[in-house]
Amino acid sequence: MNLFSDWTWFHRLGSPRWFYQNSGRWLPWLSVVTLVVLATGLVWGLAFAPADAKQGNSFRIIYIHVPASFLALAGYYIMAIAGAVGLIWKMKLSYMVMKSAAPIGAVLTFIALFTGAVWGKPTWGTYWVWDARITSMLILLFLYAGVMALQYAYHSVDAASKAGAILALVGTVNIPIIYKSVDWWYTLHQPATIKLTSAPSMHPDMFQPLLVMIAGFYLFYALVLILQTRNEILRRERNTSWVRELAAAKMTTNTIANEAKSE
Amino acid sequence: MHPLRKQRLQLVILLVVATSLVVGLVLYMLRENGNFFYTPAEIIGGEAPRDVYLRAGGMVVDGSLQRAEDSLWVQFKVTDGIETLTVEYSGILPDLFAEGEAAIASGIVDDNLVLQASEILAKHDENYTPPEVADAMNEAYKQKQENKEGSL
Amino acid sequence: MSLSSSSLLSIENLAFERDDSRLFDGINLTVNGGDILQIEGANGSGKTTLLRLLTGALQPSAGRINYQGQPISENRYDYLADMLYIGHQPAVKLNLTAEENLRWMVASAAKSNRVAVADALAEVGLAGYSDIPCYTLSAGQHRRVALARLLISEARLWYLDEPFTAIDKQGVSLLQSCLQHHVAQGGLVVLSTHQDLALNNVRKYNLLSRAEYLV
Amino acid sequence: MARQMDSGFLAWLRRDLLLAWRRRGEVASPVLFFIMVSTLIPLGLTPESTRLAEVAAGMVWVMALLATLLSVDGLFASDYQDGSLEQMLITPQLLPLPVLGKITAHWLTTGLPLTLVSPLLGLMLSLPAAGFIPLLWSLALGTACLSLIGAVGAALTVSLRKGGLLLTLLVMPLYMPVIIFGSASVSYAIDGINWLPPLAVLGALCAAAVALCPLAVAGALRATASN
Repeated sequence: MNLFSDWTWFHRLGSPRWFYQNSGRWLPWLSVVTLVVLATGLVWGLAFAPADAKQGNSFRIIYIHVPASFLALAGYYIMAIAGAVGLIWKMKLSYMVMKSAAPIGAVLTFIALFTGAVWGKPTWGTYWVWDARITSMLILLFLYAGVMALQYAYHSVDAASKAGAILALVGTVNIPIIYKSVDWWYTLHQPATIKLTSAPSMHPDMFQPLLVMIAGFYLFYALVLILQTRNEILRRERNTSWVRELAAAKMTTNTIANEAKSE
Repeated sequence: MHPLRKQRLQLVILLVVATSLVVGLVLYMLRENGNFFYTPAEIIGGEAPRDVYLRAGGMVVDGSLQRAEDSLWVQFKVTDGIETLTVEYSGILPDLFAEGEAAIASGIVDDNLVLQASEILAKHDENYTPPEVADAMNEAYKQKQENKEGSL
Repeated sequence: MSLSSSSLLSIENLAFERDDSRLFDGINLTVNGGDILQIEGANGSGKTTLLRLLTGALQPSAGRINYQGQPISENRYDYLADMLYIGHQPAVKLNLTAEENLRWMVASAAKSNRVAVADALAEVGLAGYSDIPCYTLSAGQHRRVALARLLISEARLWYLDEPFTAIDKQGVSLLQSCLQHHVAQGGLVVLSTHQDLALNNVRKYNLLSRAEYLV
Repeated sequence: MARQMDSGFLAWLRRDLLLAWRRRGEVASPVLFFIMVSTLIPLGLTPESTRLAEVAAGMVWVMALLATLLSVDGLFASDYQDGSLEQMLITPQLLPLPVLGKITAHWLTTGLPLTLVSPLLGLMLSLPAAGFIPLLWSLALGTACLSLIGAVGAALTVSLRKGGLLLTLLVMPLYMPVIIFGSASVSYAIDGINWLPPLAVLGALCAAAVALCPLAVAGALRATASN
């Protein structure tokens, strides 16, 4: 009779309320793990990993640059997938995830570009090169900006979500094309041989902390995404009874605490 | 035919034609897209076109680097193990540029078979050699060995 | 179910919400050939939204709309081909003449008669205007161009959003006789208007009280 | 008297062409913009023909892009305001086909004229003779891509009051490959390299855009214009 009985978990997952309550339970654990991993990676990478033979200590910026670049790109696909899920299954939570992912991704892209420029100066002698990877990162930043701008331009949340999702999907088609086109364009006018050190050729002593940092950034990304999504849930569901009850409960505990203090 | 089915058919035909066009054109591009990277041997041997923007690379010959005193003009030689190519460049060399290391110069080969570079790039990691340089040098080395064997 | 399956248009438990605020819900209506249904309700009660849900331009949050007993999402093509909708904006292009506009509207509709364009324009009182670009015409005349579609259309389902705005008395009586003729031939009309119609067999549906009554 | 109807492609194409013909002064403005700005380049950059020749290909391409961007904003705007778009969304036809008809009309009224006047600009900017044929071909294919991609942006912003600037932000990053391969095919020809590969890529981009953009536009219109 019930065709969708096997899909209940999926629909429960799509319920903002369910997500809010369950993510609340996991959050403290996630934040502790993230903090530990990031701290380990940073101390290891910055203090204990050996300095590079050629670049000296300036190479250490990869411990920020590489994970940020990873997550900037992965974040775009996460955003686009969230948008696609929203479009296909009309899942509200998914749109909220999409909206929350955009600014995080944009900040990470900016960090990747900025650290890249700082690193580029001592390494290549210039802050900026129109290299395939760098150019597509810049375009990625613009694409994030577009999705964010669309979210703010619409008064209607539904329209903003759908429009953002469509734009994000069009962008996913374009990122590889842009990368390829700039790369190919360079084979004539500028060499594509400027590439980040390919990871496996790194010394294990340098590579291991990098792996830890990448893991740390993934955790950090998940943490911030969940926090942002929770905010978005509260903002969009502020008129529902469960959010009202939540706010009322919070208010009473606060007043009790305040009264206790004043006494 | 039901008009809706007719329209669906039109849309599907459009998609199929477009997809095959994309595939066909990309395949053509991949086949036709020449390599703009030349080895010093190819340039000296006259295989590379003149007055065309191209890239050449190899090992910077020890002791070949000359700098002008009053300007940023530099001259150096790169080799692939067979021939040496003179490169002239005006500008700041990258920090990792060094004699005995690989470098890539982009520019135009003039009538004296000197590469007038508008850009110089140095490899920046000791574990990393631009693959095309490495390939070209291996190829050249093999040929040299074969030639030697042949002459013996 | 058996009752609704025989009817031309039936609405089951229809609800619409936008940005999580509910505009209306629980609308149940059955409209048959020969019926004129007048949607009433204060401004902002969702008359236009209901009509646009009927056209399929908006998706309901819950419930469904059936055409000849089948959900409209399942026989979209036949449903839309049998439907004519005139919204707030008359969809008249100012740079085209009345005749070009009408020809264009007719060409984009599935069921309509091509030859009658000139006759239709004459009938809505635009006989001498067929060669003049529409930007020289008044708002009422623009509506008349749009309403001329009714004279040509062979669609059975007519959805009209405030069709009497900006039309003079003569136009109103013309439109009313046009509606009368349509339902007499077995067509169906759903319209929103605040005007009382001088027609028999008009059913009214009030969106706010969700009550239906016969005039 | 019910008759079989066409897919909507030709009907919308014909209507938009007729409309463009009725306001030909307005339609000519991107072309005028294209010509006017290119007179500024020698004044702003250098009147020296050798240096102009170096940048000519890129400049013509950048201006073609801007000129298309100027006009693509209005692709759905007037239809949205007068209710025609609403009618388009409820026709029984599959929406991508009428959409493609409108985009084709846009290309015929902006991209094609830009392509046809481009040799004049080439002359003004002392483009080397070898570059003219590739310029024509690349602009013809490239402006079609610009119209198609621009239509996605126009559809996403049609219901916004100040959509123009936002449209630029949305569409510019997507225009990147078009301008790269467009100007590359011209500069390859000038440098004496085989210029067909970049043109082939442009053709591939164009074919992909023809297949995908109408679908995206249809989705965007349904998502935004009905709200």
